[in-house]
Amino acid sequence: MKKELKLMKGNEALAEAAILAGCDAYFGYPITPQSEVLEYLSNEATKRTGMVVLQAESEVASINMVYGAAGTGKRVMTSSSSPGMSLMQEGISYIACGEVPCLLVNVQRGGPGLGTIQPGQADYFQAVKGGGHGDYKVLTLAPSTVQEMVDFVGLGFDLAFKYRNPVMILTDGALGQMMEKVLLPEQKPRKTEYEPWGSTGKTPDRERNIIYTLSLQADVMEKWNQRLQAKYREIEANEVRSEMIDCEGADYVLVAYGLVARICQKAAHLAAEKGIKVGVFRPVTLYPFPYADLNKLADNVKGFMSVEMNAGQMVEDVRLGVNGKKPVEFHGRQGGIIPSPEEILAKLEEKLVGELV
Amino acid sequence: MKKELKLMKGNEALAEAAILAGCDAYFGYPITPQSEVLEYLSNEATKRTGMVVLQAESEVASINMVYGAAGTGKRVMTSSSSPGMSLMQEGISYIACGEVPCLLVNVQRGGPGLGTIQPGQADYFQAVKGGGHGDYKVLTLAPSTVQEMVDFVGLGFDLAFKYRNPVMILTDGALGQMMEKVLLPEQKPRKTEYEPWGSTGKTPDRERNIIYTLSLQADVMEKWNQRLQAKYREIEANEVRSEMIDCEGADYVLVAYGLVARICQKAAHLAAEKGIKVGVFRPVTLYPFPYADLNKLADNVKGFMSVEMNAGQMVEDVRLGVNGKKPVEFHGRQGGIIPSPEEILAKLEEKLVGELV
Amino acid sequence: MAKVKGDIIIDIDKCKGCELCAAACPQESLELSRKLNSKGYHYIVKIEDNCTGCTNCAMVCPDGIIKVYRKTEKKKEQIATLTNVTGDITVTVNS
Amino acid sequence: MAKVKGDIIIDIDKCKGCELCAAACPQESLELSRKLNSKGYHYIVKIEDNCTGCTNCAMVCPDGIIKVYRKTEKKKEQIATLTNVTGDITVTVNS
Amino acid sequence: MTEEIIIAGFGGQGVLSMGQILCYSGVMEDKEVSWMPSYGPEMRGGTANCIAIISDEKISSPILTKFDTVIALNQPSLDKFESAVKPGGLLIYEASTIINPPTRTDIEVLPIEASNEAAKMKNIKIMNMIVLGSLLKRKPIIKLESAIKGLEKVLPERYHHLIPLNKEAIEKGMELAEKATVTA
Amino acid sequence: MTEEIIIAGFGGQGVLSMGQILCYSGVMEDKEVSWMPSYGPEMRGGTANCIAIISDEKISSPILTKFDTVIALNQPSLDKFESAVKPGGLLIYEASTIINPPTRTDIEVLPIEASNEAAKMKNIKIMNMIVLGSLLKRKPIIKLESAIKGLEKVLPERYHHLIPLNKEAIEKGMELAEKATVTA
Amino acid sequence: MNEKTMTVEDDLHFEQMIAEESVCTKENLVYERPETLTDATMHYCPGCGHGVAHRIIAEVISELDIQKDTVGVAPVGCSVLAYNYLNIDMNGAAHGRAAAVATGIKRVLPDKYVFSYQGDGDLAAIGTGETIHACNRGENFLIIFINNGIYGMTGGQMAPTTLVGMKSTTSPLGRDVATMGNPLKITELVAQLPGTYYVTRTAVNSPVNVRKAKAAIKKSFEYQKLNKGLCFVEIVTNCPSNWKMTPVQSNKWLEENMLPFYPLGDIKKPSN
Amino acid sequence: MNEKTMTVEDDLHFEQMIAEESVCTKENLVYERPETLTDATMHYCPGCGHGVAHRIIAEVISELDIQKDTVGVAPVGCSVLAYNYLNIDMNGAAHGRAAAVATGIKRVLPDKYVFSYQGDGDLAAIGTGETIHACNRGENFLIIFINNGIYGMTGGQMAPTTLVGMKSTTSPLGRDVATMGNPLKITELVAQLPGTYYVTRTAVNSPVNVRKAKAAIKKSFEYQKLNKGLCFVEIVTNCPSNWKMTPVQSNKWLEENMLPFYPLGDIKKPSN
Ligand SMILES: Cc1ncc(C[n+]2csc(CCOP(=O)(O)OP(=O)(O)O)c2C)c(N)n1
Ligand SMILES: Cc1ncc(C[n+]2csc(CCOP(=O)(O)OP(=O)(O)O)c2C)c(N)n1
Ligand code: SF4
Ligand code: SF4
Ligand code: SF4
Ligand code: SF4
Ligand code: SF4
Ligand code: SF4
Ligand SMILES: [Mg+2]
Ligand SMILES: [Mg+2]
Repeated sequence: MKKELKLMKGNEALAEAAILAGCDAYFGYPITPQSEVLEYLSNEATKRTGMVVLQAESEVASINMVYGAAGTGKRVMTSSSSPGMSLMQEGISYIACGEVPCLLVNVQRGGPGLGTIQPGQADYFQAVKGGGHGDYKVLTLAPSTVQEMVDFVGLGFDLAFKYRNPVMILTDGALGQMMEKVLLPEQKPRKTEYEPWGSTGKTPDRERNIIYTLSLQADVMEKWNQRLQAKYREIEANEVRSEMIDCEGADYVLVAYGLVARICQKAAHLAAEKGIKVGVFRPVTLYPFPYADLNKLADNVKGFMSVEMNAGQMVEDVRLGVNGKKPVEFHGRQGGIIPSPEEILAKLEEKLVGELV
Repeated sequence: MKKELKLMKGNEALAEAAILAGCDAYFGYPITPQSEVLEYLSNEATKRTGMVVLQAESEVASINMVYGAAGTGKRVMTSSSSPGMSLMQEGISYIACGEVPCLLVNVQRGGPGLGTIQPGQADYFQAVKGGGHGDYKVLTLAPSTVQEMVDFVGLGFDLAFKYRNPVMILTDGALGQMMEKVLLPEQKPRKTEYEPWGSTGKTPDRERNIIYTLSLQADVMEKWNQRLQAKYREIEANEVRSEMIDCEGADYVLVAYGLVARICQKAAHLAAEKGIKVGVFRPVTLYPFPYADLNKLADNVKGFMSVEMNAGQMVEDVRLGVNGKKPVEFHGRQGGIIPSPEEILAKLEEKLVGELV
Repeated sequence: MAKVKGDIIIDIDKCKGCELCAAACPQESLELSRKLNSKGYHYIVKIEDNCTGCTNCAMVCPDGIIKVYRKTEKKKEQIATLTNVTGDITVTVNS
Repeated sequence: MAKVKGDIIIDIDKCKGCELCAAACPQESLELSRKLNSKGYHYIVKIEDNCTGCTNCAMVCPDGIIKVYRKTEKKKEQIATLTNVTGDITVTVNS
Repeated sequence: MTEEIIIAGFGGQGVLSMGQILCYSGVMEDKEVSWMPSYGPEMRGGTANCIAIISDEKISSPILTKFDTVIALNQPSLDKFESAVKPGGLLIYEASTIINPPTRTDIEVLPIEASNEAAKMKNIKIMNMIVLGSLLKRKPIIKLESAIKGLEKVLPERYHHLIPLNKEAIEKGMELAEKATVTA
Repeated sequence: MTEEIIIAGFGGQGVLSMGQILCYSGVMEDKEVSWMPSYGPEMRGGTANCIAIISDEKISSPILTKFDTVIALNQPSLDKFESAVKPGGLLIYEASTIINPPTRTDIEVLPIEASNEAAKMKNIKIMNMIVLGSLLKRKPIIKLESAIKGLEKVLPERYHHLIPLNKEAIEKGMELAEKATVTA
Repeated sequence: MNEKTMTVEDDLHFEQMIAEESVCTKENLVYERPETLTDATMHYCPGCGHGVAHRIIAEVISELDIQKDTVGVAPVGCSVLAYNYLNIDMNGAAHGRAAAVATGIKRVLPDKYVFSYQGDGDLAAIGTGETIHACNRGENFLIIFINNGIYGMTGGQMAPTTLVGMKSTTSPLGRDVATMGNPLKITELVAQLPGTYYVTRTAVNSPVNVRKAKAAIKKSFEYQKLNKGLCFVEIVTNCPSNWKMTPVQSNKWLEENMLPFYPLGDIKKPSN
Repeated sequence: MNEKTMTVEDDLHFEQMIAEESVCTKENLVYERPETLTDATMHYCPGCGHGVAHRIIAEVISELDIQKDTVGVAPVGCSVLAYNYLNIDMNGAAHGRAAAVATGIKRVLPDKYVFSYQGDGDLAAIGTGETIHACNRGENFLIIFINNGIYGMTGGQMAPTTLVGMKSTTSPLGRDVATMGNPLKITELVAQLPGTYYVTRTAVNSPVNVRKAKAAIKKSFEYQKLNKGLCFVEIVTNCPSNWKMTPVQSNKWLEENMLPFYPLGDIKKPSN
């Protein structure tokens, strides 16, 4: 089968990628701006691969269906947008604790509350610090192109199974709605073999498999946590991904994830036209966050500005990475507004370039 | 009426304080280790002040009942523990966005997942960074004595109404279950006057009052966010509270909140016996976090160790405060285990004292 | 032509041209105009003078933009008979 | 005393002394012992030899710790009459 | 070559599909493309716009505030985006319905009476294709054949019998563009 | 004065209320007090313990690992907490049921046959009060009257007729403590 | 009325014309938009039943003169902006939680009239728990349930109430009972609960049905005053946009397809 | 059996004694703990019905020999540790979500036997939405609903099923209909839904009821094999600890108070 080049909407491309990744089941609930995922799958998936597609009665139900289905060792996913994702927080904490691999997609919109349906990035904290209770981590991928909306589905499932951990694609409404060229991967077969840990029916050759998250004994629960933490250290050692664009020789670095990183690139071009050397640092994995790369970068630049579609969230991680070596500024837009390249440059000049000369 | 001295369990003291604060309504759902709040109120409240006490069908329902009732301008509260709090995240985002003052109590237990019912502090991120979607802040108070479990109820309601913002008391199962002496405040009357913004029925003399969180227009939603952010700046300017114990002249500072801060004090006494000068820095408000105080303190000490009943959450805020000036170490226990004074001292010696001499 | 008993006023600028009123009108008095209002909708116009003021149209109008009027006609009662009138006369009915 | 037809075995160390078995036993065969087991519970003992093996006790035991046995007695049929025996004899019944 | 275009108008005028056709056509010619709609409540009956970028290089920001070409199909869109044309850029507007024409003089302004022309062709829906034709005349970003192929992708199968009519419309647009008085 | 005590035993032995009585009594005498139960699943039938601190100063940590006094009412508790007695501290244990006595020699060890004594007094429930009496004899942290008042607080109203019996038990405990062979 | 009668086409000056002649005089006014509706143009699609539902609620509030004592709860759904149209105090609940929000309000303001207004996705999918339990507790407020068999706001996904075989963006081949289950008659369910006092199903597709729906709402407020418990008024409506029909077609389709499955009338009548 | 018959008091050597004589021989064994129960001692309070319920589930699984094809879902409630006692693959759902978890499992493993085991707080309070919708979709699994009228695990708070007047830690004066509503008969509700195939109420307070409950569970698994849709078996049980009674008293109280309100028997019988 040859790979196919298509022009697709981000949401639909992501849904198509799920089918091609051999995803076994999707459970979700409509919410703008990501309903196309559920709709596309409702149209396409079952007839093509037999994939299960179920519109649940709520996001709370969706995430718990995911917990059940993924607990059998199948490739299972859900998607939602900000308010819906908030409703999933208890479930995500369970999934992480139970070490159930699965793929979660948050097509963020402007918040808080019901907010707007336009794009946002204000669920960063929720995704990477843990909106649910307890110490757990969700491996978080931030695509910045429609192509990555596709690629990160396959990657996401692979990482999820590698670490038996939930993986989240943290994207936004603009990426979900925009169209770009994508090269689709080949169709992967659906899973036929059981995972050794999956809850699928106890056969005589093995002990029973239980997916659970409780311990009555605090010391047992602490050991459990230590096991999780050890896994997280491993993820932090192996899976940090970031992209540096023109950071070599740059005086200033814009830090941004997802779509905003591309807008920052444009801003950097505009800056270059003005003779200001600006690089762009794009964390691709938000957890694990590329602290070390930023820290190293801090030795060679004059300052950083984190640009986000929120009131200042990732900037804290940037500061933790830079650890006081250089100033870290912030520019953000909220409520569904996307910053423009011109505006980013202006803010950079105002906050850093102006300050530091 | 004279103030009364009692020996009370933390949870019951908090419930009693709610009655005495003239709280108008409590909506909640049982969960260990905080069910005593609902139980105490079910026994005492209605007959004494006519306060509404309702066991809801779930935490999702509880928080939305709070939203409705508090949206009328009454003094309203709920309480829960970790998993239940996760289920409230969507509602809390709405409440913060709709600027509905109310009091939330999280008696944390060991997580993640169903976890244990023993005490924990692993919902720090959820509380102060925002477990729900969007940019919002919940003013977060961390009591460390049963007396503060009482005092922060009144304070919490006052702050909630001052800023029209949700306030959370972030405590843990141990504080909820332990008994100490408390001085109870006098009975405050229930509210009889309407707030000018409360949704209570439109009278001819005013425009209708609407509690809502939506804007179809991104620019309107951005202004809304800016208004919220301005309020948060004000809270950050006015409401930072912290306690420093023996930090004057200390070489090392233990940073801890809630009960753990008291254990750290004991550890500091043990250290003093060994000739190590250790102070304790206790953030009382977790949001707003006392960054500036820590930053100043960093000039005079050799290093910090954050001690938490989690895998490392508040330590990030400590690092943000210290901003690279001095090393910041971490010691944590998870899953419901409480660190002991001896262990804390040992870790301090291992991680800082040993390293830095 | 039947005696006119009712009338309606439509706030045409708010009309969305859904035609539910027209479908509900027993007198078939209403129809879409060919013109657009400022919102870009074809709006409803009365094309017949046979409105009875039954309020059906207003009942179903989702945008609540129809006012209905109805003349409560006094019942006619014969109070005198006038015959063989050949010249101009004035008759005044008291009350 | 009736003919013994059934019997039970209780895993007394797992017994929690709830007495539901005793309450369910139609023969009133069961009672709490005065001793404690290793878990600190008074456990159930059989005090009568009249068990019919009806399984009632096992049915209601929440801890599933009762085994029940029942002798399926062969129906007795008269196959011969032996009278006036004065000395020792041996009678063998085939099958 | 990089061409950054915004197309704006009423919901029903086909602004979104115009952008999509451009992008599909770009794909046919192996170019990099990006199509970014404004989405949200305004789509319900109100105004809509999309940004289409066609380029030989990788596209960074799909969100822009300045454009090589602005296509405005109604008055509010013209009012909103006239200032967004880069100096020296192109502004096309639907001249049969827009009453207040643009005033900038540092750009190329192309008025196209596309609605009138579409009415003449007895299908108001093809108005957008006329405008597209005008654009392609002025800026041959993509070839006509590619545009037709792009159209095939955007039009649902059941409307494919309308392709000849659409082609005609594009050609009509090209014709109009030639004749139009371009102010600059 | 600061007295740090842990009381441990089976769920039904009244270890939690013993600690509470101590604390209530402390309040009566205007002392600082802290009572911290172990809570959780072990409470259902299993073992339980509580830490009671009575002090003239403000109490920092209510959680401790070393104690001035350990009271162990069953074997597992003794096994678990023997090592938690501070050197020179006091260890009281229920000697009628505990078969393996403590072995430490750097502390004061007080075996009390409280269960047997309670059985003699025909109310096994007052076993804990006998032990309390022994403690108070050995360490008069609080006065007997205060303890009685504390008891009044802990006992639900409907059991107040049992107070004289409880008082008797405390006194019996004091008597036993006097007679007991203390090893140190 | 003669040929000069104003038609809406000759815009302008009609006030004067009315004054001059015709039946359009104040005393002849028999129907007018209620004051409890604001002047804002509703954002609903042309012909959408939400508008009628809003209007009759406003009429009832005006007629009972209870504006100052009424608090409404808007859902998340197409009617999310109900608070822009009803000139009363309102709360905008999170999706599905209107019954919980209304419970909160009513419990602290027991003397006020409280109602929630909810779509079928809101009430019968994500809000099932809150709905059932508010009904079961017999909360003393009114639930107005707008059943259009679809998720309107999000663009036409299947709702719990979508009819068998009915197409939606998430049931592209029509609702399939085997995988999606039957349409949920939640109104019949809540009628089973002793906490509900008056449960009825109405529609707003015809003048007579509009009048009945309004009467049901009015009765419900009257029962609320008497503390009778929960009243539940379902209104079967159309969604021309997502049903992909003209408004007139949609009302016909409603009559022919929705009403046979969701028959109109009282499901639980008050005992007295 | 003679005087030497072993009683459990004379511990030791009984194996031999059995071997020597008595009816306690392999061939006479008529009842034994099923293999599908693990050896772990259940953490339930003495006399708690959960134990019996577990046991009969295990018996059915053993008898049908479907251990290798069965996946169970444990709730959050006293039976949260069910996976420690049932020797089968299981998932521990979040509180109230067992029906959603079971849906997820069954949808991806349609050929397996799936069941959820849920308390009344879990199923009928926080899990109402998931319960109703799984039933409405006619998910092809079994829900076993343990109704003990109380929140056992958290220490005796009022449940949706708590009887009127029944005391709990959150209804200290007894359940008050005016503020807390009536006990919720969710079993009768789900029986109304076309998606449920077999809905029945059983109890485990007496040997005969235990046998009936077991038969209902067995039938349900058989129906599941035939893809009949959702089977729902309520088991009315006791909670001696929180009812503050001895186990024997609690079963009597159950008989006299619970069963009149929650009558036993089939509520929805399969058509064939
Ligand atoms: C938690 C959450 N999930 C999903 C949504 C998206 N959403 C908004 S309205 C709606 C459903 C609307 O359908 P319905 O309740 O039937 O109302 P209608 O628009 O048909 O009147 C959904 C799923 C949301 N806003 N919040
Ligand atoms: C989200 C959440 N809320 C609350 C709890 C606390 N909780 C645990 S079990 C339970 C109820 C148990 O009652 P029931 O379902 O009737 O089961 P039972 O113990 O009676 O068998 C509750 C409220 C929880 N674990 N998670
Ligand atoms: S009032 Fe009646 S008759 Fe007159 S236009 Fe309206 S529906 Fe027709
Ligand atoms: S019903 Fe109302 S909105 Fe619809 S066409 Fe008639 S007047 Fe216009
Ligand atoms: S088997 Fe029957 S008769 Fe024998 S002890 Fe058990 S209940 Fe009693
Ligand atoms: S029913 Fe079982 S646990 Fe209960 S007393 Fe009898 S044997 Fe023991
Ligand atoms: S989408 Fe449907 S329900 Fe929503 S406003 Fe339009 S017609 Fe009404
Ligand atoms: S608390 Fe009740 S339900 Fe739970 S184990 Fe004990 S008796 Fe059973
Ligand atoms: Mg709907
Ligand atoms: Mg229960």
